[in-house]
Amino acid sequence: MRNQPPLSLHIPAPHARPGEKPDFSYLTFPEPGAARRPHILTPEAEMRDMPYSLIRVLAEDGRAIGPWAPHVAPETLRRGLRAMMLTRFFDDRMFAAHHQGKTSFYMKSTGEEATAAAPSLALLPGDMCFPTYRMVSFLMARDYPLANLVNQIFSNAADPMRGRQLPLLYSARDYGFYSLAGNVGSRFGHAVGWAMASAYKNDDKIAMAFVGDGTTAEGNFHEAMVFASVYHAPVILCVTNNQWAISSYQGIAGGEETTFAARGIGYGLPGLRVDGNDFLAVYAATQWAAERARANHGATLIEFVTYRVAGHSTNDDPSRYRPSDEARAWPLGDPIERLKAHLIALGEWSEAQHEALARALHEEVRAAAKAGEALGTLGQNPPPKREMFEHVFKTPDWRNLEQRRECEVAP
Amino acid sequence: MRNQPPLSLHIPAPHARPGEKPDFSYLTFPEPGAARRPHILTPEAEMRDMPYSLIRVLAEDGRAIGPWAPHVAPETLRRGLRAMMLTRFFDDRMFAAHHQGKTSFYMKSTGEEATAAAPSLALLPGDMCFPTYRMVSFLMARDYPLANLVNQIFSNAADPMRGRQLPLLYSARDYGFYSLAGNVGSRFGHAVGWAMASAYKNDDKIAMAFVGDGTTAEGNFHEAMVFASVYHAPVILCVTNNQWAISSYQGIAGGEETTFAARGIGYGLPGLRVDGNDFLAVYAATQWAAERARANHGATLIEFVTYRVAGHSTNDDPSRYRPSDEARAWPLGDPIERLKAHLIALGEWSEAQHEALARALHEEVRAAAKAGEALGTLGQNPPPKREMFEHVFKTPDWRNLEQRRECEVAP
Amino acid sequence: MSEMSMIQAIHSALDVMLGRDPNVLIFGEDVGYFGGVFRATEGLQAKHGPTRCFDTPLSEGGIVATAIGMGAYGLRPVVEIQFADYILPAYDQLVSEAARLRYRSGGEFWAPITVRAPYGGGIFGGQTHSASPEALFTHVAGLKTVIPATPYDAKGLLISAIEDDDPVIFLEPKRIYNGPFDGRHDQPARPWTGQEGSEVPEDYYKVALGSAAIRRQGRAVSVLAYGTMVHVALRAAEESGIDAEVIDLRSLVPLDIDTITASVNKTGRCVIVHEATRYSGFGAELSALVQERCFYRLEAPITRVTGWDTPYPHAFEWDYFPGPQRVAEGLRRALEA
Amino acid sequence: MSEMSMIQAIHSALDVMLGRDPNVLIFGEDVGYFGGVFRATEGLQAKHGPTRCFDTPLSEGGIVATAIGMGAYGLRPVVEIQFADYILPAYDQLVSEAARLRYRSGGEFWAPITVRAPYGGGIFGGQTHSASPEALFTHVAGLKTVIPATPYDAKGLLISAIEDDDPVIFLEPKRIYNGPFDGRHDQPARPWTGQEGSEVPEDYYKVALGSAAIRRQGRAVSVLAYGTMVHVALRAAEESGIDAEVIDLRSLVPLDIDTITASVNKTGRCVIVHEATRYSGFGAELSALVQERCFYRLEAPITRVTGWDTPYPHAFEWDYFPGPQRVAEGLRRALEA
Ligand SMILES: Cc1ncc(C[n+]2csc(CCOP(=O)(O)OP(=O)(O)O)c2C)c(N)n1
Ligand SMILES: Cc1ncc(C[n+]2csc(CCOP(=O)(O)OP(=O)(O)O)c2C)c(N)n1
Ligand SMILES: [Mg+2]
Ligand SMILES: [Mg+2]
Repeated sequence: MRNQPPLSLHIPAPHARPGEKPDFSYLTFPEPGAARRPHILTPEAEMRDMPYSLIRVLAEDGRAIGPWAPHVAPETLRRGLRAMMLTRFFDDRMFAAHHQGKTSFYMKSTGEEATAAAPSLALLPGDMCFPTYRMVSFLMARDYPLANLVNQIFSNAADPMRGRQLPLLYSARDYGFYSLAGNVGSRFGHAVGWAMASAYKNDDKIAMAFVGDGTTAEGNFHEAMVFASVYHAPVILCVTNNQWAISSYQGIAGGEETTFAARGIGYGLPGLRVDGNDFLAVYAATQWAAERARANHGATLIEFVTYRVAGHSTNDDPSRYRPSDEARAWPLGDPIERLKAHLIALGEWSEAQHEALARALHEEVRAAAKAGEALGTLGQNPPPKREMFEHVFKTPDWRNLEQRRECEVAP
Repeated sequence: MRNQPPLSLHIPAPHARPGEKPDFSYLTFPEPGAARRPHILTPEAEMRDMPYSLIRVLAEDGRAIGPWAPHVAPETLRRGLRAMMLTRFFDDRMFAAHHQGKTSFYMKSTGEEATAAAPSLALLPGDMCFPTYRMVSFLMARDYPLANLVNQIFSNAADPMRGRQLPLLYSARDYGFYSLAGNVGSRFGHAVGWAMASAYKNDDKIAMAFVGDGTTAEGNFHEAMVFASVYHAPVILCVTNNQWAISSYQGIAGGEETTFAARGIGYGLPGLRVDGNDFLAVYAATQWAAERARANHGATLIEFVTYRVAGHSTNDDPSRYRPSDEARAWPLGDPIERLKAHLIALGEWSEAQHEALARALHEEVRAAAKAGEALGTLGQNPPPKREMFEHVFKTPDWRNLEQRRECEVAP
Repeated sequence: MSEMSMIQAIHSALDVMLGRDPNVLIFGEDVGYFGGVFRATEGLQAKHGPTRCFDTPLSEGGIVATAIGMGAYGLRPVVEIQFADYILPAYDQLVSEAARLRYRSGGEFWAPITVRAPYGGGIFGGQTHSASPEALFTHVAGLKTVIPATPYDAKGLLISAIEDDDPVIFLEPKRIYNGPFDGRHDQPARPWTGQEGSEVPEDYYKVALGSAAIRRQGRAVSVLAYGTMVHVALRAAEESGIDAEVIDLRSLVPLDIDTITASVNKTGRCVIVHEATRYSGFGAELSALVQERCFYRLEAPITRVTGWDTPYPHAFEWDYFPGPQRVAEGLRRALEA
Repeated sequence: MSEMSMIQAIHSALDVMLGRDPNVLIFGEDVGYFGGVFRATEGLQAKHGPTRCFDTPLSEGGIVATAIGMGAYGLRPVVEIQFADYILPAYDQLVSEAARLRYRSGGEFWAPITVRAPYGGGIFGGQTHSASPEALFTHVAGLKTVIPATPYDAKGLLISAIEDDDPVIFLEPKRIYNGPFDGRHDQPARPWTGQEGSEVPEDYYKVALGSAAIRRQGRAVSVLAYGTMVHVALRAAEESGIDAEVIDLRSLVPLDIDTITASVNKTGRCVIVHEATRYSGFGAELSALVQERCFYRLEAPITRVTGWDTPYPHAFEWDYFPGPQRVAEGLRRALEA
């Protein structure tokens, strides 16, 4: 046995680095329509092939095909399209605002808009989403006021987080959008607890939570999976696999060893792998898992396969670690273009309508940004200092009061 | 959709509670010899059935059958038998010593002795085991001095841990036995790091780590699995599923949703499920995974299916939460009896030899306990106070020195 | 009223709250059918039903995360961490999530959770059954930290904690679950029966968070203590004959700063006692606060009597544990100076 | 010798140690190909090879656990936690494992690991990119905690940390990676060029752990500070015209208690400055130690100038951050009293 070569340490490396040709050969995709659709009450043991498949609905020609093609009103599809387009305009504008020093930080979701817009429309009022920082399209699909977003991003006096939170770490309870934080993954288990509470109260609400591919490596991912599995929590747990975690490709998170959807198997949970750039597939998979959850059949793990087109954040330059044309080589296309093509194929949309909508949304974003700027950008017209000492506790304690006085008189 | 019954919270419950008939119908076992044995270099994708099978070698009649039957010298088997028997005598004696106030705490491994004795003999010198607190048979199989164990259990002046550690949380570097601690699971990742270090150094040593069924729910279980998978660490990661975690049955850890071996699938790691009361099966599975690791093919997850015959610890009375005759109903038998029958079937052992060995071991334990008692039991003849202040750091800092003085003059 | 041990009082608080408020539920390792390794939840599952009090996977991070999510939904989860030593896997959840949820969400979400954990030494529990981690929580804005010293307080404070809309770390000095241990380990253990603080109403009542109790009036020196150390301090005062004023802080956050300063301004001397390691322990904050507020009345250095700066050493239990003689020595030092 | 910024000095320390000792290796999130979000490891993978400096899964607990296991094998892992805010998922590993491994195993195993983490505020990083968690480590017996304030010290201390056989938490004040920020946020940022402490040898050298540096001699009041706050304190002394003695602690554990007591015994007054929340912060320990050891020489209450007891509030960066004016105000308070 000692005659074999010595051990060596395997360090995963991506297929292409800057200067090299983008290479997505590691991804093998079944054709749209090919993945089977088990009944929602199917036992997990009969679905262990699903994590290695890929649920796709939208064909090249814009048609929705196969068993996963959902029944969605064209009006809903148009709302989804609008939300994704609005997100993209908004992201661009706010990213630019960062370069102009109007905010401290921003993150775009370019290319991933369907993974949040479709669930937003597939969930019911009262359900709760536990999002990542790349999911503003969820709020866009629910007509959350742009002013709230802008005021938080600019940390001005009208910031609904009262100046305490980073830009883009939103909270919108009434819109079914749970409070974000900068630590990745630590709300995954909250979703399970929230869903368990709904079941405990014999309510009918479900929760849906998201982490990135990178974040699956955190212990709290596992803990949430365990609790969801053991208590049959009515929750949909999602991994948005956008191929990158800052500069680390998904192989560093284990993505070359198996799929992220396959993690479900280890907990006896169904694992669906879904084309995340296919609005209809995302919608259909969400609905499948939601129905299963509402039928008291517990949790589902969904991997949305997508691509992070933008840099990680305003601090990041992805051309330092991946081919600068990698996004263009991404084989699953653009979620906006694909949904647009589908609506046109249905006869429910036209190039002219699309252009008109784009102009309107562009103007909407411009107006919201201007209004926010008028109220104040970072460092101009912040909320009153006293907000620093509120909400540490429900009622300030003597330290909060003393320190507030000390701070207010401070030079 | 809102017309269905409301949600309700599922709380798992075991098949039998005190006063009820033991019920292991939830366990389905293939016959000994039935599980297939893939080649050690088989890709994980071709082994996804293994976690749902059960590797068994020893038949009812004591013969070793099927593809997993290992080639083990009878001498090795006798060493294993001796280690298991010694463990059982030792456990009984130390448990009794606790009742006599000679130590603060003790935990028995009754029924699970094969899961540590067999790996101890299957691993090579230089390999490192990262054990749980129920694995003294690992040390017994390597002739670790009983005096060391006893002196630690009695916390006397000759305690190799110098009075600083609980009884039975041993450390025996030269015997390939890593330092135990009371927190469950937090050394699982150390094993992965240790194994990665071996690979980094182009060494040929591997690591083997254990957690209990209950402990699989900790985040650090997952983190270790992720690192082992991503870096192809030469490590064997084991779950000793003894059906109980203190008073919680394995369903509370997710054991009713799928097998613990199936957790491997989610990381692209082979998952073997093994009869933990079958010394030969444990030995064979360890060897399989060890060869795979040494061949640079990375980690394996092994679930050893066994039963915790004793209470959790000296503080526990299992008849409060499970049928008191549950141990007797356990379908996989007693590892000592089964190995004994095998050796006898081989013509390598006899009842008379067995009895003689039992007498000798009993006496060995008695003598070791007596010698330890003579040196001192808990509170009698402890190590010198200065030991309290050593090894906090490699070199004591001024606080250690000041406080040592303060303590030594203390009233 | 009836006589209760501290563990019975805690059990009673949980029982009362399960009965009063359908949003209260209890979970943790071994707390369900079995009733907890210290029996705090004995019989509660049978009485209130399996969803009101249940076992969890062995995952402290998962337990606290689940509780926070339930709290955000509107429940009032009360979770047990089996030993305070094992709270650290949940530390990130407590610090980064529970403590900040209300603040960061502009008041939209909060975590009205109670995290119970038996803590402290004196039971030969070694390094992993003896921890006193209170200072790790007091440093964190947004967490409350409560430690009772009597059965009466344990019940009243626990009910306050459960009804509190902020996250509360409720540390239970396990050495005094069954009797008021004063550090004289060579003497027979006393039960709570007949001891002060053991008369406990069977029904609902509260002891407010943030008010200390003066357990012994005195003029010579102020002793600040909590948990088991209150009893050790009382014993030290008795044995030394020093007229110490013994203050049981009861809650470290919020802290009853007025009672502390009033006492030290009166006595001019101060001894702080805790089991945790000294360096950066909660005693450091107390010392800093006292000298900031009572500087001109202090006649001697503030003295800390604490665990040593080592891990909790199994065989040296009584050398590590700050017993009445070490506390008395501290009192003498504070007086001699 | 050449001029280096602090991040360059750290980079140089890592480069030197990779070159000298084949048992040194570096890993963490984004530290490999990319070179780290603050560029501390830029080019090291290309220069030393992919197994010497590599990316890890996003799992701080896994990173530290892996490092401990490697340390037990005999390597000297140096790991990066991307922001100190994210060290908490690894907290149990650091406290229950790294800190106690040598002690509990009777010296058989130990964890010679270095955990680097950018820490502190001043960069509009909000609640999750501004943490100053040093007090969470100083309370833990068995951990060392080191914080440099200049490029020269950063390199010398980091090399000492890597060669140290105990686990070291190495907190890097990220606000001064590129220049010695003194809190005047309305003025243009200064680079390290030409500043004291920016002349750094290219090769191997060490600054011993446990020795403080007096950055400014003074007779009126002693200021205890570390990290960014050293520069703020120097500025405050200058602006206020107060003859302050500014002590840069450099390591909190081990602490240079002699330098501290000698200074306070000389000045009779003491101001402690840190960014972390005040309550149970490391300033509390410093305050307690100083009054224990210098009580009879103190002429005024020890003053703490610190972050407020709130989460780090994004929009209020300069109200929260203890700037030179607040420190100067603290100096005046210490003198007036
Ligand atoms: C606990 C924690 N560790 C590290 C970070 C720093 N960080 C922020 S985002 C990120 C990458 C996340 O990648 P992924 O989960 O794939 O999400 P994506 O950004 O691709 O949407 C990292 C490392 C963090 N925010 N929290
Ligand atoms: C982090 C942590 N949480 C809780 C405990 C308390 N505890 C000790 S053993 C145990 C049960 C472990 O069960 P399992 O993993 O199945 O191992 P077994 O005892 O069956 O061998 C528990 C809850 C602990 N030691 N550490
Ligand atoms: Mg990603
Ligand atoms: Mg078990």
